[in-house]
Amino acid sequence: MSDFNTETRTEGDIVIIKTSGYLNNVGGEQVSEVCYKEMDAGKKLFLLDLEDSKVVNSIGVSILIEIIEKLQDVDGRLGYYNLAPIVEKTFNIMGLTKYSTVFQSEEEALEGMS
Amino acid sequence: MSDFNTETRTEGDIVIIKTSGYLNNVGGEQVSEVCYKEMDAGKKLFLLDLEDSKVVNSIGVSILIEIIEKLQDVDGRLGYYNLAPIVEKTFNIMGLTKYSTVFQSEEEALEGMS
Amino acid sequence: MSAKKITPKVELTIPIIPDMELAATKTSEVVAKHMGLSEEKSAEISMALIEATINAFEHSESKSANVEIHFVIQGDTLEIKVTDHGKGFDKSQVAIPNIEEKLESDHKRGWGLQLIQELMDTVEFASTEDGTTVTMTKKKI
Amino acid sequence: MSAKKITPKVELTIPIIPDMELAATKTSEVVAKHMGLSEEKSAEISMALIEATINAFEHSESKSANVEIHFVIQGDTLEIKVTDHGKGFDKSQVAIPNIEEKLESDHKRGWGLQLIQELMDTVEFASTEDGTTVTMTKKKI
Ligand SMILES: Nc1ncnc2c1ncn2[C@@H]1O[C@H](COP(=O)(O)OP(=O)(O)O)[C@@H](O)[C@H]1O
Ligand SMILES: Nc1ncnc2c1ncn2[C@@H]1O[C@H](COP(=O)(O)OP(=O)(O)O)[C@@H](O)[C@H]1O
Repeated sequence: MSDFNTETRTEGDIVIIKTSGYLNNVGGEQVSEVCYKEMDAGKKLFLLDLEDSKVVNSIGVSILIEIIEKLQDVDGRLGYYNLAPIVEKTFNIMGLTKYSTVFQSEEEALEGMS
Repeated sequence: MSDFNTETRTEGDIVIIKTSGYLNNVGGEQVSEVCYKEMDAGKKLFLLDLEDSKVVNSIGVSILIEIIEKLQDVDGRLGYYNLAPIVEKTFNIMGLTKYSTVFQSEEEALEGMS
Repeated sequence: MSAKKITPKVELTIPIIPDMELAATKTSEVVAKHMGLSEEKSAEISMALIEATINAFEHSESKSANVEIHFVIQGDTLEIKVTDHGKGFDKSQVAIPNIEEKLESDHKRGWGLQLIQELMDTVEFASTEDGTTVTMTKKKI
Repeated sequence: MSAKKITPKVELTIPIIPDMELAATKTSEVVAKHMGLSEEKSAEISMALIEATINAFEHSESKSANVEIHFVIQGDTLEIKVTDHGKGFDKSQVAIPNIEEKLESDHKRGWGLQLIQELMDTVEFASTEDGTTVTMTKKKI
Protein backbone atom coordinates (compact mmCIF):
# COMPACT_ATOMS: atom_id res chain seq x y z
CA MET A 1 0.00 0.00 0.00
CA SER A 2 1.26 3.41 -0.89
CA ASP A 3 1.42 5.52 2.24
CA PHE A 4 1.37 9.25 1.71
CA ASN A 5 4.65 11.12 1.85
CA THR A 6 6.04 14.54 1.04
CA GLU A 7 9.52 15.77 0.16
CA THR A 8 10.21 19.47 0.39
CA ARG A 9 12.96 21.54 -1.22
CA THR A 10 13.36 25.17 -2.22
CA GLU A 11 14.43 26.83 -5.47
CA GLY A 12 15.09 30.46 -4.68
CA ASP A 13 11.91 31.77 -3.08
CA ILE A 14 9.81 28.86 -4.24
CA VAL A 15 8.96 25.93 -1.98
CA ILE A 16 8.53 22.72 -3.97
CA ILE A 17 6.63 19.90 -2.30
CA LYS A 18 6.74 16.55 -4.05
CA THR A 19 3.96 14.28 -2.83
CA SER A 20 3.60 10.56 -3.21
CA GLY A 21 0.51 8.48 -2.57
CA TYR A 22 -3.24 8.94 -2.39
CA LEU A 23 -4.14 12.61 -1.80
CA ASN A 24 -7.10 12.05 0.54
CA ASN A 25 -7.88 13.74 3.86
CA VAL A 26 -4.71 12.36 5.43
CA GLY A 27 -2.55 13.34 2.46
CA GLY A 28 -4.12 16.77 2.17
CA GLU A 29 -3.46 17.49 5.81
CA GLN A 30 0.16 16.50 5.46
CA VAL A 31 0.55 18.91 2.56
CA SER A 32 -1.14 21.77 4.41
CA GLU A 33 1.03 21.21 7.48
CA VAL A 34 4.17 21.56 5.40
CA CYS A 35 2.80 24.68 3.70
CA TYR A 36 1.72 26.38 6.90
CA LYS A 37 5.08 25.73 8.51
CA GLU A 38 6.86 27.28 5.52
CA MET A 39 4.41 30.20 5.49
CA ASP A 40 5.17 30.81 9.14
CA ALA A 41 8.79 31.06 8.06
CA GLY A 42 7.82 33.74 5.53
CA LYS A 43 7.45 31.70 2.34
CA LYS A 44 4.73 32.70 -0.15
CA LEU A 45 5.34 30.74 -3.34
CA PHE A 46 4.46 27.04 -3.40
CA LEU A 47 4.64 24.37 -6.07
CA LEU A 48 3.23 20.88 -5.74
CA ASP A 49 4.82 18.15 -7.85
CA LEU A 50 1.98 15.64 -8.11
CA GLU A 51 3.71 13.07 -10.32
CA ASP A 52 3.40 10.33 -7.72
CA SER A 53 -0.12 11.26 -6.58
CA LYS A 54 -2.23 10.07 -9.46
CA VAL A 55 -5.21 9.35 -7.22
CA VAL A 56 -6.95 12.08 -5.23
CA ASN A 57 -10.33 12.55 -3.59
CA SER A 58 -12.41 15.66 -3.11
CA ILE A 59 -11.60 15.86 0.59
CA GLY A 60 -7.88 16.02 -0.13
CA VAL A 61 -8.39 18.62 -2.84
CA SER A 62 -10.62 20.71 -0.52
CA ILE A 63 -7.62 21.12 1.74
CA LEU A 64 -5.75 22.70 -1.18
CA ILE A 65 -8.55 25.30 -1.36
CA GLU A 66 -7.78 26.14 2.26
CA ILE A 67 -4.11 26.57 1.36
CA ILE A 68 -5.07 28.88 -1.53
CA GLU A 69 -7.18 30.97 0.84
CA LYS A 70 -4.37 31.30 3.36
CA LEU A 71 -1.93 32.23 0.59
CA GLN A 72 -4.29 34.94 -0.70
CA ASP A 73 -4.05 36.62 2.70
CA VAL A 74 -0.30 37.06 2.28
CA ASP A 75 -0.29 37.69 -1.50
CA GLY A 76 1.20 34.28 -2.04
CA ARG A 77 0.62 31.77 -4.84
CA LEU A 78 0.14 28.04 -5.39
CA GLY A 79 1.03 26.12 -8.53
CA TYR A 80 1.18 22.46 -9.61
CA TYR A 81 2.94 20.32 -12.19
CA ASN A 82 3.12 16.69 -13.31
CA LEU A 83 -0.62 16.21 -12.87
CA ALA A 84 -2.37 13.06 -14.05
CA PRO A 85 -5.12 14.08 -16.53
CA ILE A 86 -7.90 13.11 -14.09
CA VAL A 87 -6.31 15.25 -11.37
CA GLU A 88 -6.16 18.25 -13.70
CA LYS A 89 -9.78 17.63 -14.68
CA THR A 90 -10.77 17.50 -11.01
CA PHE A 91 -8.97 20.80 -10.32
CA ASN A 92 -10.87 22.30 -13.28
CA ILE A 93 -14.26 21.07 -12.14
CA MET A 94 -13.67 22.35 -8.62
CA GLY A 95 -12.42 25.70 -9.91
CA LEU A 96 -8.96 25.53 -8.31
CA THR A 97 -7.48 26.49 -11.66
CA LYS A 98 -9.04 29.94 -11.33
CA TYR A 99 -7.04 30.73 -8.19
CA SER A 100 -3.94 28.58 -8.69
CA THR A 101 -1.98 27.47 -11.75
CA VAL A 102 -1.39 24.14 -13.44
CA PHE A 103 1.97 24.06 -15.22
CA GLN A 104 3.02 21.52 -17.81
CA SER A 105 6.55 20.96 -16.48
CA GLU A 106 8.85 21.85 -13.61
CA GLU A 107 10.73 24.25 -15.87
CA GLU A 108 7.57 26.06 -16.88
CA ALA A 109 6.44 26.09 -13.25
CA LEU A 110 9.65 27.64 -11.93
CA GLU A 111 9.49 30.27 -14.65
CA GLY A 112 5.81 30.97 -14.14
CA MET A 113 6.08 31.36 -10.39
CA SER A 114 8.99 33.79 -10.26
CA MET B 1 -3.72 -0.74 -15.77
CA SER B 2 -0.13 -1.79 -16.18
CA ASP B 3 0.28 -3.57 -19.48
CA PHE B 4 3.24 -5.87 -19.72
CA ASN B 5 6.34 -4.62 -21.51
CA THR B 6 9.96 -5.62 -21.99
CA GLU B 7 13.08 -3.60 -22.82
CA THR B 8 16.13 -5.49 -24.02
CA ARG B 9 19.77 -4.45 -24.04
CA THR B 10 23.11 -6.25 -24.02
CA GLU B 11 26.19 -5.86 -21.85
CA GLY B 12 28.96 -7.82 -23.53
CA ASP B 13 27.64 -11.36 -23.95
CA ILE B 14 24.78 -10.85 -21.53
CA VAL B 15 21.24 -10.07 -22.65
CA ILE B 16 19.39 -7.97 -20.06
CA ILE B 17 15.61 -7.94 -20.26
CA LYS B 18 13.83 -5.39 -18.07
CA THR B 19 10.19 -6.27 -17.64
CA SER B 20 7.38 -4.11 -16.42
CA GLY B 21 3.92 -5.22 -15.38
CA TYR B 22 2.21 -8.37 -14.17
CA LEU B 23 4.23 -11.50 -15.04
CA ASN B 24 1.32 -13.81 -15.87
CA ASN B 25 0.86 -16.11 -18.89
CA VAL B 26 0.88 -13.13 -21.26
CA GLY B 27 3.93 -11.56 -19.65
CA GLY B 28 5.80 -14.86 -19.42
CA GLU B 29 5.25 -15.53 -23.09
CA GLN B 30 6.57 -12.11 -24.02
CA VAL B 31 9.73 -12.79 -22.04
CA SER B 32 10.22 -16.22 -23.58
CA GLU B 33 9.75 -14.84 -27.10
CA VAL B 34 12.50 -12.30 -26.52
CA CYS B 35 14.78 -14.97 -25.04
CA TYR B 36 14.23 -17.49 -27.84
CA LYS B 37 14.90 -14.87 -30.50
CA GLU B 38 18.16 -13.94 -28.81
CA MET B 39 19.06 -17.61 -28.37
CA ASP B 40 18.49 -18.15 -32.08
CA ALA B 41 21.02 -15.38 -32.58
CA GLY B 42 23.52 -17.31 -30.45
CA LYS B 43 23.05 -15.68 -27.04
CA LYS B 44 23.35 -17.88 -23.95
CA LEU B 45 23.45 -15.56 -20.92
CA PHE B 46 20.25 -13.87 -19.81
CA LEU B 47 19.39 -11.54 -16.97
CA LEU B 48 15.89 -10.44 -16.04
CA ASP B 49 15.53 -7.10 -14.23
CA LEU B 50 12.24 -7.60 -12.39
CA GLU B 51 12.13 -4.24 -10.58
CA ASP B 52 8.87 -3.24 -12.27
CA SER B 53 7.24 -6.68 -12.07
CA LYS B 54 6.38 -6.96 -8.43
CA VAL B 55 3.37 -9.19 -9.12
CA VAL B 56 3.70 -12.60 -10.76
CA ASN B 57 1.61 -15.73 -11.00
CA SER B 58 2.63 -19.37 -11.21
CA ILE B 59 1.76 -19.59 -14.90
CA GLY B 60 4.13 -16.76 -15.74
CA VAL B 61 6.89 -18.28 -13.61
CA SER B 62 6.35 -21.71 -15.22
CA ILE B 63 7.35 -20.16 -18.51
CA LEU B 64 10.68 -19.21 -16.92
CA ILE B 65 11.22 -22.92 -16.18
CA GLU B 66 10.83 -23.56 -19.89
CA ILE B 67 13.45 -20.91 -20.61
CA ILE B 68 15.82 -22.53 -18.08
CA GLU B 69 15.32 -25.89 -19.79
CA LYS B 70 16.08 -24.51 -23.24
CA LEU B 71 19.16 -22.71 -21.87
CA GLN B 72 20.44 -25.95 -20.30
CA ASP B 73 20.49 -27.49 -23.78
CA VAL B 74 22.99 -24.87 -24.97
CA ASP B 75 24.95 -24.53 -21.72
CA GLY B 76 23.38 -21.13 -21.15
CA ARG B 77 22.32 -19.46 -17.92
CA LEU B 78 19.49 -17.37 -16.52
CA GLY B 79 19.74 -14.87 -13.67
CA TYR B 80 17.52 -12.24 -12.05
CA TYR B 81 17.87 -9.07 -10.02
CA ASN B 82 15.71 -6.42 -8.38
CA LEU B 83 13.18 -9.00 -7.18
CA ALA B 84 10.37 -8.10 -4.83
CA PRO B 85 10.63 -10.31 -1.72
CA ILE B 86 7.47 -12.25 -2.64
CA VAL B 87 8.85 -12.93 -6.13
CA GLU B 88 12.09 -14.28 -4.67
CA LYS B 89 10.09 -16.41 -2.26
CA THR B 90 8.00 -17.78 -5.13
CA PHE B 91 11.16 -18.65 -7.09
CA ASN B 92 12.44 -20.45 -3.99
CA ILE B 93 9.27 -22.43 -3.42
CA MET B 94 9.15 -23.49 -7.07
CA GLY B 95 12.84 -24.42 -7.06
CA LEU B 96 13.92 -22.04 -9.82
CA THR B 97 16.75 -20.88 -7.59
CA LYS B 98 18.38 -24.31 -7.92
CA TYR B 99 18.80 -23.90 -11.69
CA SER B 100 19.04 -20.14 -12.06
CA THR B 101 20.44 -17.37 -9.87
CA VAL B 102 18.93 -14.50 -7.92
CA PHE B 103 21.37 -11.58 -7.64
CA GLN B 104 21.04 -8.67 -5.23
CA SER B 105 21.96 -5.92 -7.72
CA GLU B 106 22.74 -5.33 -11.38
CA GLU B 107 26.43 -5.02 -10.57
CA GLU B 108 26.49 -8.34 -8.76
CA ALA B 109 24.48 -9.90 -11.57
CA LEU B 110 26.83 -8.74 -14.34
CA GLU B 111 29.80 -10.00 -12.34
CA GLY B 112 28.14 -13.29 -11.48
CA MET B 113 27.10 -14.08 -15.02
CA SER B 114 30.40 -13.45 -16.79
CA MET C 1 -8.82 -18.37 -19.41
CA SER C 2 -11.51 -18.00 -22.05
CA ALA C 3 -14.36 -15.73 -21.03
CA LYS C 4 -17.81 -17.24 -21.23
CA LYS C 5 -20.63 -15.38 -22.97
CA ILE C 6 -22.66 -14.49 -19.92
CA THR C 7 -23.32 -10.92 -18.82
CA PRO C 8 -20.50 -10.47 -16.37
CA LYS C 9 -21.57 -9.54 -12.88
CA VAL C 10 -19.23 -7.89 -10.44
CA GLU C 11 -20.34 -7.29 -6.88
CA LEU C 12 -18.39 -5.96 -3.94
CA THR C 13 -19.53 -5.71 -0.36
CA ILE C 14 -17.01 -3.65 1.52
CA PRO C 15 -16.80 -2.39 5.09
CA ILE C 16 -15.67 1.01 6.28
CA ILE C 17 -11.93 0.50 6.25
CA PRO C 18 -9.52 3.28 5.28
CA ASP C 19 -8.61 3.15 1.58
CA MET C 20 -11.24 0.48 0.87
CA GLU C 21 -12.48 2.67 -1.99
CA LEU C 22 -9.21 1.85 -3.76
CA ALA C 23 -10.25 -1.80 -3.93
CA ALA C 24 -13.38 -0.62 -5.72
CA THR C 25 -11.41 1.48 -8.21
CA LYS C 26 -9.05 -1.39 -8.96
CA THR C 27 -12.14 -3.39 -9.86
CA SER C 28 -13.55 -0.65 -12.08
CA GLU C 29 -10.18 -0.33 -13.84
CA VAL C 30 -10.14 -4.04 -14.68
CA VAL C 31 -13.74 -3.94 -15.89
CA ALA C 32 -13.20 -0.75 -17.92
CA LYS C 33 -10.12 -2.22 -19.56
CA HIS C 34 -12.00 -5.41 -20.39
CA MET C 35 -14.72 -3.31 -22.05
CA GLY C 36 -12.13 -1.41 -24.06
CA LEU C 37 -12.87 1.95 -22.44
CA SER C 38 -10.17 4.60 -22.82
CA GLU C 39 -7.80 5.28 -19.93
CA GLU C 40 -9.37 8.73 -19.64
CA LYS C 41 -12.86 7.32 -19.17
CA SER C 42 -11.55 4.66 -16.81
CA ALA C 43 -9.93 7.34 -14.64
CA GLU C 44 -13.16 9.37 -14.62
CA ILE C 45 -15.11 6.31 -13.50
CA SER C 46 -12.57 5.65 -10.74
CA MET C 47 -12.78 9.21 -9.45
CA ALA C 48 -16.60 9.16 -9.41
CA LEU C 49 -16.54 5.78 -7.70
CA ILE C 50 -14.18 7.04 -5.00
CA GLU C 51 -16.55 9.92 -4.26
CA ALA C 52 -19.68 7.76 -4.19
CA THR C 53 -17.97 5.20 -1.97
CA ILE C 54 -16.61 7.64 0.58
CA ASN C 55 -20.01 9.34 0.75
CA ALA C 56 -21.57 6.00 1.55
CA PHE C 57 -18.87 5.36 4.16
CA GLU C 58 -19.01 8.76 5.73
CA HIS C 59 -22.52 10.11 5.57
CA SER C 60 -24.77 7.10 5.63
CA GLU C 61 -24.35 6.43 9.37
CA SER C 62 -25.23 2.89 8.43
CA LYS C 63 -25.53 0.32 11.19
CA SER C 64 -24.45 -2.52 8.95
CA ALA C 65 -21.30 -0.59 8.06
CA ASN C 66 -21.24 -2.27 4.68
CA VAL C 67 -21.43 -0.68 1.29
CA GLU C 68 -22.39 -2.63 -1.83
CA ILE C 69 -21.00 -1.85 -5.22
CA HIS C 70 -22.42 -3.54 -8.31
CA PHE C 71 -20.97 -3.29 -11.79
CA VAL C 72 -23.06 -4.31 -14.78
CA ILE C 73 -21.75 -4.32 -18.33
CA GLN C 74 -24.66 -3.49 -20.62
CA GLY C 75 -23.26 -3.68 -24.11
CA ASP C 76 -21.05 -0.61 -24.47
CA THR C 77 -22.23 0.95 -21.22
CA LEU C 78 -20.86 0.35 -17.75
CA GLU C 79 -23.41 0.80 -15.00
CA ILE C 80 -22.25 1.11 -11.39
CA LYS C 81 -24.52 1.11 -8.37
CA VAL C 82 -23.24 2.14 -4.94
CA THR C 83 -25.65 1.26 -2.15
CA ASP C 84 -25.56 1.98 1.56
CA HIS C 85 -28.12 1.07 4.19
CA GLY C 86 -27.85 4.37 5.98
CA LYS C 87 -30.09 7.28 6.83
CA GLY C 88 -30.56 8.65 3.31
CA PHE C 89 -30.58 12.28 2.22
CA ASP C 90 -32.45 14.72 0.05
CA LYS C 91 -30.27 15.59 -2.89
CA SER C 92 -32.35 18.69 -3.70
CA GLN C 93 -31.26 20.16 -0.35
CA VAL C 94 -27.57 19.89 -1.18
CA ALA C 95 -26.13 23.20 -2.41
CA ILE C 96 -24.10 23.25 -5.61
CA PRO C 97 -20.58 24.23 -4.55
CA ASN C 98 -18.52 26.98 -6.12
CA ILE C 99 -14.96 27.99 -5.48
CA GLU C 100 -15.64 31.66 -4.73
CA GLU C 101 -17.93 30.79 -1.85
CA LYS C 102 -15.67 28.02 -0.63
CA LEU C 103 -12.71 30.41 -0.47
CA GLU C 104 -14.65 32.56 2.02
CA SER C 105 -16.31 29.80 3.94
CA ASP C 106 -15.03 27.55 6.70
CA HIS C 107 -16.67 24.62 4.93
CA LYS C 108 -14.33 23.83 2.08
CA ARG C 109 -15.83 20.43 1.36
CA GLY C 110 -19.03 19.45 -0.45
CA TRP C 111 -17.65 18.58 -3.91
CA GLY C 112 -18.31 14.85 -4.22
CA LEU C 113 -21.78 14.91 -5.80
CA GLN C 114 -20.73 17.66 -8.21
CA LEU C 115 -17.70 15.66 -9.33
CA ILE C 116 -19.75 12.50 -9.82
CA GLN C 117 -22.20 14.39 -11.99
CA GLU C 118 -19.51 16.03 -14.09
CA LEU C 119 -17.48 12.87 -14.59
CA MET C 120 -20.20 10.33 -15.44
CA ASP C 121 -22.65 10.25 -18.36
CA THR C 122 -25.75 9.69 -16.22
CA VAL C 123 -26.23 9.74 -12.44
CA GLU C 124 -29.33 8.93 -10.43
CA PHE C 125 -29.90 9.07 -6.70
CA ALA C 126 -32.49 6.91 -4.96
CA SER C 127 -32.58 7.67 -1.27
CA THR C 128 -34.98 6.75 1.51
CA GLU C 129 -34.54 6.49 5.25
CA ASP C 130 -33.38 2.92 4.62
CA GLY C 131 -30.46 3.99 2.56
CA THR C 132 -29.13 5.42 -0.63
CA THR C 133 -28.30 4.00 -4.04
CA VAL C 134 -26.29 6.03 -6.52
CA THR C 135 -26.57 4.64 -10.04
CA MET C 136 -24.08 5.98 -12.54
CA THR C 137 -23.26 5.03 -16.10
CA LYS C 138 -20.46 5.64 -18.55
CA LYS C 139 -20.63 4.85 -22.27
CA LYS C 140 -17.65 3.56 -24.23
CA ILE C 141 -18.09 6.17 -26.96
CA MET D 1 -14.54 8.15 8.78
CA SER D 2 -14.64 6.36 12.12
CA ALA D 3 -14.89 2.60 11.85
CA LYS D 4 -17.79 0.98 13.67
CA LYS D 5 -17.24 -1.97 15.98
CA ILE D 6 -18.78 -4.66 13.81
CA THR D 7 -16.87 -7.62 12.40
CA PRO D 8 -15.99 -6.27 8.96
CA LYS D 9 -17.25 -8.36 6.08
CA VAL D 10 -15.73 -8.11 2.65
CA GLU D 11 -17.28 -10.03 -0.22
CA LEU D 12 -16.42 -9.97 -3.89
CA THR D 13 -18.25 -11.69 -6.71
CA ILE D 14 -16.11 -11.47 -9.80
CA PRO D 15 -16.47 -12.81 -13.34
CA ILE D 16 -13.78 -14.33 -15.51
CA ILE D 17 -12.17 -11.19 -16.86
CA PRO D 18 -8.42 -10.97 -17.48
CA ASP D 19 -6.56 -9.49 -14.48
CA MET D 20 -9.69 -9.63 -12.30
CA GLU D 21 -7.56 -11.40 -9.67
CA LEU D 22 -5.75 -8.08 -9.19
CA ALA D 23 -8.98 -6.51 -7.93
CA ALA D 24 -9.05 -9.27 -5.32
CA THR D 25 -5.45 -8.64 -4.27
CA LYS D 26 -6.04 -4.90 -3.98
CA THR D 27 -8.84 -5.78 -1.57
CA SER D 28 -6.65 -8.15 0.45
CA GLU D 29 -3.93 -5.48 0.65
CA VAL D 30 -6.36 -2.94 2.10
CA VAL D 31 -7.70 -5.47 4.59
CA ALA D 32 -4.23 -6.69 5.58
CA LYS D 33 -3.04 -3.13 6.12
CA HIS D 34 -6.11 -2.38 8.22
CA MET D 35 -5.31 -5.42 10.40
CA GLY D 36 -1.72 -4.30 10.80
CA LEU D 37 -0.24 -7.29 8.98
CA SER D 38 3.33 -6.87 7.74
CA GLU D 39 3.96 -6.09 4.09
CA GLU D 40 5.60 -9.49 3.77
CA LYS D 41 2.50 -11.31 5.00
CA SER D 42 0.27 -9.11 2.88
CA ALA D 43 2.28 -10.00 -0.23
CA GLU D 44 2.08 -13.71 0.64
CA ILE D 45 -1.69 -13.45 0.99
CA SER D 46 -1.93 -11.66 -2.36
CA MET D 47 0.11 -14.33 -4.12
CA ALA D 48 -1.98 -17.16 -2.64
CA LEU D 49 -5.15 -15.31 -3.54
CA ILE D 50 -4.02 -14.85 -7.15
CA GLU D 51 -3.41 -18.59 -7.42
CA ALA D 52 -6.72 -19.60 -5.83
CA THR D 53 -8.62 -17.12 -8.01
CA ILE D 54 -7.06 -18.13 -11.31
CA ASN D 55 -7.67 -21.79 -10.44
CA ALA D 56 -11.33 -20.99 -9.91
CA PHE D 57 -11.40 -19.07 -13.19
CA GLU D 58 -9.54 -21.62 -15.21
CA HIS D 59 -10.34 -25.08 -13.94
CA SER D 60 -13.81 -24.88 -12.51
CA GLU D 61 -15.58 -24.86 -15.91
CA SER D 62 -18.33 -23.10 -14.00
CA LYS D 63 -21.49 -22.24 -15.88
CA SER D 64 -22.17 -19.18 -13.74
CA ALA D 65 -18.69 -17.87 -14.58
CA ASN D 66 -18.58 -16.10 -11.24
CA VAL D 67 -16.15 -16.60 -8.41
CA GLU D 68 -16.88 -15.48 -4.86
CA ILE D 69 -14.21 -14.27 -2.51
CA HIS D 70 -15.02 -13.68 1.15
CA PHE D 71 -12.69 -12.09 3.65
CA VAL D 72 -13.36 -12.44 7.36
CA ILE D 73 -11.27 -10.76 10.02
CA GLN D 74 -11.28 -13.03 13.07
CA GLY D 75 -9.30 -11.18 15.67
CA ASP D 76 -5.69 -11.42 14.54
CA THR D 77 -6.43 -13.90 11.78
CA LEU D 78 -7.53 -13.16 8.25
CA GLU D 79 -9.63 -15.89 6.69
CA ILE D 80 -10.21 -15.90 2.94
CA LYS D 81 -12.63 -18.20 1.11
CA VAL D 82 -12.52 -18.55 -2.66
CA THR D 83 -15.58 -20.33 -4.04
CA ASP D 84 -16.46 -21.45 -7.54
CA HIS D 85 -19.54 -23.30 -8.72
CA GLY D 86 -17.63 -25.50 -11.09
CA LYS D 87 -16.97 -29.19 -11.52
CA GLY D 88 -14.83 -29.75 -8.46
CA PHE D 89 -11.67 -31.85 -8.17
CA ASP D 90 -9.99 -34.38 -5.96
CA LYS D 91 -7.01 -32.73 -4.35
CA SER D 92 -5.47 -36.07 -3.40
CA GLN D 93 -5.11 -36.85 -7.10
CA VAL D 94 -3.02 -33.76 -7.76
CA ALA D 95 0.71 -34.56 -7.88
CA ILE D 96 3.09 -32.43 -5.81
CA PRO D 97 5.28 -30.62 -8.35
CA ASN D 98 9.07 -30.53 -8.30
CA ILE D 99 11.47 -28.61 -10.46
CA GLU D 100 13.55 -31.61 -11.57
CA GLU D 101 10.53 -33.33 -13.10
CA LYS D 102 9.17 -30.11 -14.55
CA LEU D 103 12.49 -29.44 -16.32
CA GLU D 104 12.09 -32.73 -18.19
CA SER D 105 8.36 -32.60 -18.75
CA ASP D 106 6.26 -30.75 -21.30
CA HIS D 107 3.91 -29.79 -18.48
CA LYS D 108 5.68 -26.97 -16.69
CA ARG D 109 2.61 -25.79 -14.80
CA GLY D 110 0.89 -27.21 -11.73
CA TRP D 111 2.35 -24.98 -8.99
CA GLY D 112 -0.67 -23.06 -7.74
CA LEU D 113 -1.85 -25.36 -4.96
CA GLN D 114 1.72 -25.85 -3.75
CA LEU D 115 2.28 -22.11 -3.54
CA ILE D 116 -0.98 -21.55 -1.69
CA GLN D 117 0.00 -24.18 0.87
CA GLU D 118 3.49 -22.79 1.38
CA LEU D 119 2.39 -19.17 1.65
CA MET D 120 -0.61 -19.44 3.97
CA ASP D 121 -0.83 -20.66 7.58
CA THR D 122 -3.74 -23.04 6.99
CA VAL D 123 -5.44 -24.16 3.78
CA GLU D 124 -8.51 -26.36 3.35
CA PHE D 125 -10.17 -27.60 0.20
CA ALA D 126 -13.85 -28.49 0.09
CA SER D 127 -14.79 -29.76 -3.34
CA THR D 128 -17.87 -31.52 -4.70
CA GLU D 129 -19.31 -31.75 -8.18
CA ASP D 130 -21.13 -28.51 -7.39
CA GLY D 131 -17.96 -26.56 -6.90
CA THR D 132 -14.90 -25.86 -4.84
CA THR D 133 -14.17 -23.67 -1.83
CA VAL D 134 -10.61 -22.99 -0.80
CA THR D 135 -10.40 -21.64 2.75
CA MET D 136 -7.09 -20.15 3.75
CA THR D 137 -5.95 -18.25 6.80
CA LYS D 138 -3.05 -16.07 7.79
CA LYS D 139 -2.22 -14.97 11.33
CA LYS D 140 -0.87 -11.56 12.16
CA ILE D 141 1.96 -13.00 14.26
N1 LIG E 1 -24.77 8.24 0.75
C1 LIG E 1 -25.17 9.33 1.44
N2 LIG E 1 -25.92 9.22 2.55
C2 LIG E 1 -26.33 10.30 3.23
N3 LIG E 1 -26.01 11.57 2.90
C3 LIG E 1 -25.25 11.77 1.80
C4 LIG E 1 -24.80 10.66 1.00
N4 LIG E 1 -24.08 11.17 -0.03
C5 LIG E 1 -24.09 12.51 0.12
N5 LIG E 1 -24.80 12.88 1.21
C6 LIG E 1 -25.05 14.28 1.68
O1 LIG E 1 -24.71 15.17 0.63
C7 LIG E 1 -23.73 16.11 1.10
C8 LIG E 1 -22.80 16.48 -0.03
O2 LIG E 1 -21.98 15.39 -0.38
P1 LIG E 1 -20.68 15.62 -1.25
O3 LIG E 1 -21.02 16.52 -2.39
O4 LIG E 1 -20.13 14.30 -1.61
O5 LIG E 1 -19.67 16.42 -0.32
P2 LIG E 1 -19.03 16.02 1.12
O6 LIG E 1 -19.00 14.54 1.19
O7 LIG E 1 -17.68 16.61 1.08
O8 LIG E 1 -19.92 16.66 2.14
C9 LIG E 1 -23.06 15.41 2.26
O9 LIG E 1 -22.47 16.33 3.14
C10 LIG E 1 -24.21 14.64 2.87
O10 LIG E 1 -24.97 15.47 3.71
N1 LIG F 1 -11.06 -24.63 -8.35
C1 LIG F 1 -10.71 -25.76 -9.02
N2 LIG F 1 -11.66 -26.46 -9.71
C2 LIG F 1 -11.33 -27.58 -10.37
N3 LIG F 1 -10.07 -28.08 -10.43
C3 LIG F 1 -9.08 -27.43 -9.78
C4 LIG F 1 -9.35 -26.24 -9.04
N4 LIG F 1 -8.18 -25.82 -8.49
C5 LIG F 1 -7.25 -26.71 -8.88
N5 LIG F 1 -7.76 -27.69 -9.65
C6 LIG F 1 -7.05 -28.85 -10.23
O1 LIG F 1 -5.78 -28.97 -9.62
C7 LIG F 1 -4.73 -28.92 -10.60
C8 LIG F 1 -3.49 -28.24 -10.03
O2 LIG F 1 -3.75 -26.86 -9.82
P1 LIG F 1 -2.54 -25.88 -9.60
O3 LIG F 1 -1.60 -26.48 -8.62
O4 LIG F 1 -3.09 -24.56 -9.25
O5 LIG F 1 -1.78 -25.80 -11.00
P2 LIG F 1 -2.28 -25.35 -12.44
O6 LIG F 1 -3.42 -24.40 -12.24
O7 LIG F 1 -1.10 -24.71 -13.06
O8 LIG F 1 -2.69 -26.61 -13.15
C9 LIG F 1 -5.33 -28.20 -11.77
O9 LIG F 1 -4.70 -28.52 -12.99
C10 LIG F 1 -6.79 -28.67 -11.73
O10 LIG F 1 -6.91 -29.94 -12.32
